[in-house]
Amino acid sequence: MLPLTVGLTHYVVLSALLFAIGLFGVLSKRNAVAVLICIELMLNAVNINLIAFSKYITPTLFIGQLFAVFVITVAAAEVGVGLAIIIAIYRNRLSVNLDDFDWLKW
Amino acid sequence: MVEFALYNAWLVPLLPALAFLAIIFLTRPWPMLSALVAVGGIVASFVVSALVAYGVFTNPEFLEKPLVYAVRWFSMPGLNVDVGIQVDPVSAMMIFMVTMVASLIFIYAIGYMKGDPGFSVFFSYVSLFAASMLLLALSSNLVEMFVAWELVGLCSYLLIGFYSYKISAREAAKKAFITCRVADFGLLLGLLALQIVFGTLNLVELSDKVAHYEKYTTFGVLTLIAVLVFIGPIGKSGQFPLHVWLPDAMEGPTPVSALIHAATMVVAGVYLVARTVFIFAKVPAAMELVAVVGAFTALFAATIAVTQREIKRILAYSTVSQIGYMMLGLGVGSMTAGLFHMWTHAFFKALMFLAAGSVLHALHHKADIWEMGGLIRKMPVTGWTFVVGGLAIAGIPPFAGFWSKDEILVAALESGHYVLFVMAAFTAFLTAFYMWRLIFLTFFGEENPANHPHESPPVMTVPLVILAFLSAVGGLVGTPWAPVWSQWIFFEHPHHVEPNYWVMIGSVVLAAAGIYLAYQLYVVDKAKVKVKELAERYRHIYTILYNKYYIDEIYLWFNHTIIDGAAKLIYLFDIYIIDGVIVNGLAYLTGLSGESLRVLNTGRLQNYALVFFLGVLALVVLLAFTGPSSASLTLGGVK
Amino acid sequence: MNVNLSLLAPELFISALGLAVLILGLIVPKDSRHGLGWLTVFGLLLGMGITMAGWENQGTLYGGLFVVDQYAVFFKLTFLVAAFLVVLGSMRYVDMMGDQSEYYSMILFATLGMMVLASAGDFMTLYLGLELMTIAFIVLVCFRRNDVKSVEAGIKYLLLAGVSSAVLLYGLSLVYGLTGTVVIGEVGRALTARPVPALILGLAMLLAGLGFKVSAVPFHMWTPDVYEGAPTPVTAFLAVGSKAASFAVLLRVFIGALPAVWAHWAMLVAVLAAVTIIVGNLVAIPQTNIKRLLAYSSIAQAGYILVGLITATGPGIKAVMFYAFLYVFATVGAFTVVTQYYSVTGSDEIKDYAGLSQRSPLMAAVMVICMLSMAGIPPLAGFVGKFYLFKTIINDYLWLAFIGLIMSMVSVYYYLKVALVMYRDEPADPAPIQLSAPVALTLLIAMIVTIVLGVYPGPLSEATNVAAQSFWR
Amino acid sequence: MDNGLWLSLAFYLLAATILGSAFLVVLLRNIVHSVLWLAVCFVSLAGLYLTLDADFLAAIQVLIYAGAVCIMVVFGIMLIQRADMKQTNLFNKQTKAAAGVVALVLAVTGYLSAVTQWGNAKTPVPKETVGSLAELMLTKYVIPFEVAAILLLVALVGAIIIAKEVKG
Amino acid sequence: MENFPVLLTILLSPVVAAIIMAFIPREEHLLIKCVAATGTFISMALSLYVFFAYDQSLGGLQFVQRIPWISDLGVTFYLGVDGISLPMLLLTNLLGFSAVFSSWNVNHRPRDFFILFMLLVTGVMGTFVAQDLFIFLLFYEVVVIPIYILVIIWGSTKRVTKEYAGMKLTIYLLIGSAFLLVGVIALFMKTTAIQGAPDMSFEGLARAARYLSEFDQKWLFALMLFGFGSLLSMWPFHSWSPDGYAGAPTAVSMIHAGVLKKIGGYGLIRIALYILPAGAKFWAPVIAFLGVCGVAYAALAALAQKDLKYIVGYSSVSHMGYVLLAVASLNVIGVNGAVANMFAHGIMAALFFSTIGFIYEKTHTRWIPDLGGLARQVPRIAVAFMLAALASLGLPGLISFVPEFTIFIAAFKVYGGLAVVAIAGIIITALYALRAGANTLFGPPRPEFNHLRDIRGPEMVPLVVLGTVLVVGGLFPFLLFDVINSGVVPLMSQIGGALKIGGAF
Repeated sequence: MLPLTVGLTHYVVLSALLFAIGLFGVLSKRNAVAVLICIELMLNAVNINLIAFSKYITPTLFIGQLFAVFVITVAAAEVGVGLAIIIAIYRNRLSVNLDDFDWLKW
Repeated sequence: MVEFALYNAWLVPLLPALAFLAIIFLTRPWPMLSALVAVGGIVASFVVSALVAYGVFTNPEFLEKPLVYAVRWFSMPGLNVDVGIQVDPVSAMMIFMVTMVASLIFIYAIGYMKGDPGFSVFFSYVSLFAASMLLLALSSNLVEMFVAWELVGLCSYLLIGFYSYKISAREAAKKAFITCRVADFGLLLGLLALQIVFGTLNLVELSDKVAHYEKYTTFGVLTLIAVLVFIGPIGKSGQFPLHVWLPDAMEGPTPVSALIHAATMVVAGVYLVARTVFIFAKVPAAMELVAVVGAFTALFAATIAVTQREIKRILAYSTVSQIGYMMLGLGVGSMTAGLFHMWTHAFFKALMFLAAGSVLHALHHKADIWEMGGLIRKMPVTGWTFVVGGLAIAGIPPFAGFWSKDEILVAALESGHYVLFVMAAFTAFLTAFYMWRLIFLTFFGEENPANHPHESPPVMTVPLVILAFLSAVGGLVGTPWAPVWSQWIFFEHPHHVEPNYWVMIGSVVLAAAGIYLAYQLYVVDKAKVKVKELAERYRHIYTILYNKYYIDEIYLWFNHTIIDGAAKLIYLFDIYIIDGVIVNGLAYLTGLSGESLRVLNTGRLQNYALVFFLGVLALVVLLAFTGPSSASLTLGGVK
Repeated sequence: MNVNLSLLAPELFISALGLAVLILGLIVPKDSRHGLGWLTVFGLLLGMGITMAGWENQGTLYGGLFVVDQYAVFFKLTFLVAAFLVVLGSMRYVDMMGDQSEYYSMILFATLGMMVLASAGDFMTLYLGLELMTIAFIVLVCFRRNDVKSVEAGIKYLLLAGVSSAVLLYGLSLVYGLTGTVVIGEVGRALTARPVPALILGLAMLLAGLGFKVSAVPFHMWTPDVYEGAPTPVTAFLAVGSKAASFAVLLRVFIGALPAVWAHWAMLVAVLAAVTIIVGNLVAIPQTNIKRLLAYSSIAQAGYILVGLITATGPGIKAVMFYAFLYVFATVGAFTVVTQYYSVTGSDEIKDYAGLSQRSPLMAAVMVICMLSMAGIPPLAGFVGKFYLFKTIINDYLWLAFIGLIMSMVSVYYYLKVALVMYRDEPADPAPIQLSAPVALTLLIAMIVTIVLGVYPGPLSEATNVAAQSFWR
Repeated sequence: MDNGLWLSLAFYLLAATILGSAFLVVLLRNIVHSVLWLAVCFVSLAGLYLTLDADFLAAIQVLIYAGAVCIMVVFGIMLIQRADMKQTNLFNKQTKAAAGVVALVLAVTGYLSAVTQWGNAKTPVPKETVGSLAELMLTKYVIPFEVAAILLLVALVGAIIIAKEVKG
Repeated sequence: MENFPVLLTILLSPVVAAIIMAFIPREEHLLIKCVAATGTFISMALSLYVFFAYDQSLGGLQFVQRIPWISDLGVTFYLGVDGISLPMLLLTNLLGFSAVFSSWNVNHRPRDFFILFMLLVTGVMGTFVAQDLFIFLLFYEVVVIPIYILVIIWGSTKRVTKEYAGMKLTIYLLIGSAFLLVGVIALFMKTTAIQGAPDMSFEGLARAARYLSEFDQKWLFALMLFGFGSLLSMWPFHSWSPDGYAGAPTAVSMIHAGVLKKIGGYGLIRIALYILPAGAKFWAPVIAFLGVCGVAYAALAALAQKDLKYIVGYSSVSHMGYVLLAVASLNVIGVNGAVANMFAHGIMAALFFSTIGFIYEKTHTRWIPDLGGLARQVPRIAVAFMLAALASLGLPGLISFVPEFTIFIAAFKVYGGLAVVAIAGIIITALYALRAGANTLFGPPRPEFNHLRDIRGPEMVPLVVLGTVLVVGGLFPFLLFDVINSGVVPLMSQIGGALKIGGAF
């Protein structure tokens, strides 16, 4: 099979790439909201994995897809709570810059 | 009665011990009562001792087989230690002598210590002292003897330091104890070796086993044991080089000096050697050692005594010298002679100490003989009794010292120790000289107008008189013509000495010469010009002698520089290296690593995420590159 | 499909209780919301009863998706006890904070999440249980939303938990991809001893994701910050409940699903445990804030519990359960003291604990005893727990036993520094601290259980033995 | 094969879009722009799901992610960023270190995923995805489903509690 | 009386006292002290009863109590006394009772003080009556924490702060016990593997440990040696000891130096030697060497001290060197001597610390250059001090002579020259003990101490109790040795095969 022909490996590698991009965002962005959405990118990378495995490994069982549904649900809930916290912290600190949030340390 | 005493000889040490307890716990607030208890205790003990002595010396069976009764003190497999009483002529003689002298001293002390705030305590201490000494004399077991030996040391410590508020007394007491400790270290090693080699420390069993020591050990080991055992007496009996404590021990009250120096503690060493003579007898080298140490000490101490100025100090060096004589007697193979000298010495030395005490009492503790003079006019009893003592120690017949000294000299000569004989003879001359120097300076010549002496009360003088009597006649039990002493006190077989007239005459001549010389220098020459001239001419020798060969200084230097220096060094090592560097260092490192790791928690959550993924990477790498095999090799892990 | 719902009774009860508390909060007037705390307390007691009643009632639901074995039941009991003690000891604190109904329902839902976790038989249930617990905790952590520290802790926890969930999920997805199943038991059967590369990755990610939850070094960095910032009762519950639940699932996953590659991860866990023990204890030494100190100490405790995982055997599981259980009492006891003291003085600084022994001997005693139990000083429970833990690894990982036990003695150093302040120093304000009955009760329970478990651990040991054996049934 | 070719083409196209938009999400300095590109990314992900025969998932992706989540995020941003939006999404100080770590993580994950011999069932996915999922959710996976429901409730209540204005 | 749980009563009596005290108002100082005294008195009286009721001809464990405790660890709550533990139990209670009276003048938070002290006493007792290793361990460290708190509140700061001293004491001993614990766990696992079933009792462990490989015996013994050794202040792991004692309040110093330390020696004999004889044989020369080092080193270090408590602190290190040397001789006489010496040193050190405590309480100094001539002003203190000092230097007639004598016999036989160094320690000991006594008690009295009140009333109790034991034990050593011997002989005969060292001489 030509490597160009798309197979499971392609999806898995794509997932890894997306995961890495999301991770880079998480590690390097100052804005809390940006970090939050980068986490969403990482979760989506996982979803690619899950759905790809669902198709290639257990096509008839839908486990992966179901898993992905739950992941999306949880992710949405997390974003909701996350934004609420960001709003709360903004209210306290007038900033969403994560570098400022180091009162708790050592 | 006699039978009862023989079989209950344990009463002898017990009675003074009870007196001690009674005084400490009951009668301490009432001084006179305490004194009565103490005197009562020791006199009762004397009565029992006398009965025991009577029983022993009327029954020759005791020569063959000592009477021993013992109880178990403690035991375990391989180690049985009894405490018991061994009654035989030697111990009977000893307890008789000790109780007799001690009784007199106790009575004397009533007068001497009058008004002292520690009166009761003093009597309790001396009672304990007497008890310990008597236990030592009667011990049937070397451990028991060692116990008594140390208790005697303790009492001497307490009594020397009796005036504990005086720094000199405090230091002297400490010095006495520690010097003896050094010696006891040797003795203890010897006892341990005996126990290990022969499996017993009971005197009777031990003497049987040592007789056939080849079955148990080698000659070399036995020699070593004998030498070790002898180290104890060197210390306790003030032999060179551990004699240093003895002169300092004069810090105690004078009756104590008498008790320590005359009858009891110092002769304990002689007694111990006599008790273990069966070991020494097997080891000629050890015997030689005893003899040489004795002779050397005798001469050595006598030379020091010549230059001393304090009355009790001269007596102290004289004691050292006289005990050297006893050791010489034992060392040349005559237990009879050694113990005989111990016996006579007890009387005349106790006499002299008590008399000296009487003098000091009268002069309010002014001790320098050069500041005395002519005391005999004001204190006739004290003076004349002292003269009797002087004659006895100088060896003028028929006083006690003559007979015993003569016997030692003869024994040395007969056994072929010519050098030692000469040394002993010269010592006899010196003894006569320095003792009469003391007598002349103190009691004769011109009175010192600064002094206002008065005779002591009868409670003090009566014991002096009794002791003077004993010093005069005490030697008659062992004259060459009627050798009662040597029939009873001997090792293996009676040591019968043929009267050696040359030695007798020689020693009398030497003694007379010494007295004459002293007379010339200190009485005839009123201004003491010659003495000063001599001292000036032989300045160096005089200084060395006056400073007691600087031995004290050497010890002091050793103690303060070497021992304390090492102590300081070790202490510094302990707090700076062991504790500082290692213990606190480790603790500091722990804290430091905590501090430094703590800084990693910067408070920035993205740092945390970064560390998180570094962790993930580390896990992956560990997993990928450490399979089960390699991991288990490196960290000892997976089965 | 025939479903034995009685197996689900505890979960159903707790969710009902949570909903009831939530709804009652809307009905009940503000002043009497205090009663919700009591409702929660008694509800939790009842929940414990229900759970206990199911001790013998074992089984699985939905083809292994939901496992109710004694292992799970034991852990559920542990969570319920923890929740019970936390609520009992913090009612006054919660009244000060306000929003009682939301608070208690969050606690209950977090407990529910833990219970689901303990029973999770597949990755999806596991994930949802975990997230339920996590999100409830996130809310709880920033419950004091006008307190900067609380909210900061909240955002840290949220974002880092999100990242760790992503990593965990990634790992789960890889395992799923390799085995074609998400049911733990089936995964265990499907895997072979030779790991393919993706399994190594998955293994590492699972360990990291769950390591985050149990706060194993180096995935622990959030712990001190969040513990410090969160409301103290929440910290307590986070430290015991969340950690215990995560351990429950860690064991389930690693021993249930990954025994085939045990040889690969055992060493990893050992190293992780060692590093966790060392770092946790060392960094605790210089701490000056009591909550932070306890946070680092709880990190170290996680290291100790990890020791039980290494051998993947019954005794190891038993040791983990035993330790998790006793750890609940020690930790809740200590944190209840902190809570109570904060309500009185408004400070969490160790230096402000001066003279506590005179102001309230009970609080000081409980603090010392609980801390020393964590340090593993006999005759307190922690010692027995450590004994069980290290006995499993002593033959093969002697070095770890040395590290663990020596560091536990080092830990005494910082615990005693707290004792020093409490006992030696004179209080700034000598007025005695009045303890309300529930708080006193909590403290007494914590203290007595900690001592009794140390002196007479027999019954608990039996129970955990049984529970550990049920793991493979 | 024909179908496969199209699929491949679609995959590469979508993958390029996904990665490109994800990059932009991370790299852009304006947070609003980032969110917009995020939406693009999510939509293309939905497309990718279609290539994986997951039509229901694709729908959800669009609805929840591209729709709800993105809108929510924008609302959130609007609530907190009232001033200029230009420099709202900057990099922090550890960017270089982060890049290094990410590169390593990517290398490790990518490499380990790529070299793995993944299975391939070669069975077509049944068409009836929605129905199958629905049935699974309400039967076998009812517990996670219910838990998810409670989770959403918790998130809801929590978000309200947290975001609620503090009185006084 | 047959089935009356004597040991349990002894053990619980102080605990009950502590609980009672917890409910007494904190101002009722006298009542609190009386309760403490009663609690310890009951224990002391009962342990005296046990001591004399113990049937020596029967030997072995008596007054046994066994309750199954933890089945999967093979733990039984197993109490009992034999000839080795009995003296230690008695010692603990004698000291506990005396220490209450040494602390009679504690008026700063006395309730806390005595509660902690009761716990301390209980913990120490427990280690001596436990016949199960696990139960032993439970008691082993009970004591650590009360001690720490006692030190930091009621201690005194001199060269080092009391906080430092307390912490060092605690952490040092705990780290030692960590090694011990590793050894115990490993031993447990290995013996369980051998027997097939867990058994934590000393006998059970010893039975199974016979089949351990020599290597296992060696390293397990090494761990135990370190653990027990550091508790026994074995050189060079001793540095906690002087500082700790110096910082601690009187009662703690008494108990710590008097009995707590002895747990180390007791454990070494009753556990390490009993269970791992082959290991003991391997390490014996090392133990002997360290013991001798300790004797000489600490004696010299004591000589350099000017603080009374430091002198006694170093002195106790030195004395424990003798115990180590005795244990290392691995024969009946040595072990007898070791146990007896622990007893003797316990009494003597406690009396020493008690006396120093009184001196400090009255003069507010322990610095020798600031003291002097006290014998005139406070004669009873002087008597107590001298008794302790003389016992310390091993004066015959006091309790410590015979133990030292037996130790010397055993050690001299086995180690020859090495033992001579240790025996030479008696000289240095005499030097520092007498120097301390002379410089404190004798010499010119200082006017500033003229007003001092001598000890009287309750303060006399330590002197009377401990002094009596000191003298009676010295005069009648068989009282002590017969009991000890009845425990040592069976122990040594059980491990005799493993030791294969020539029997009695």
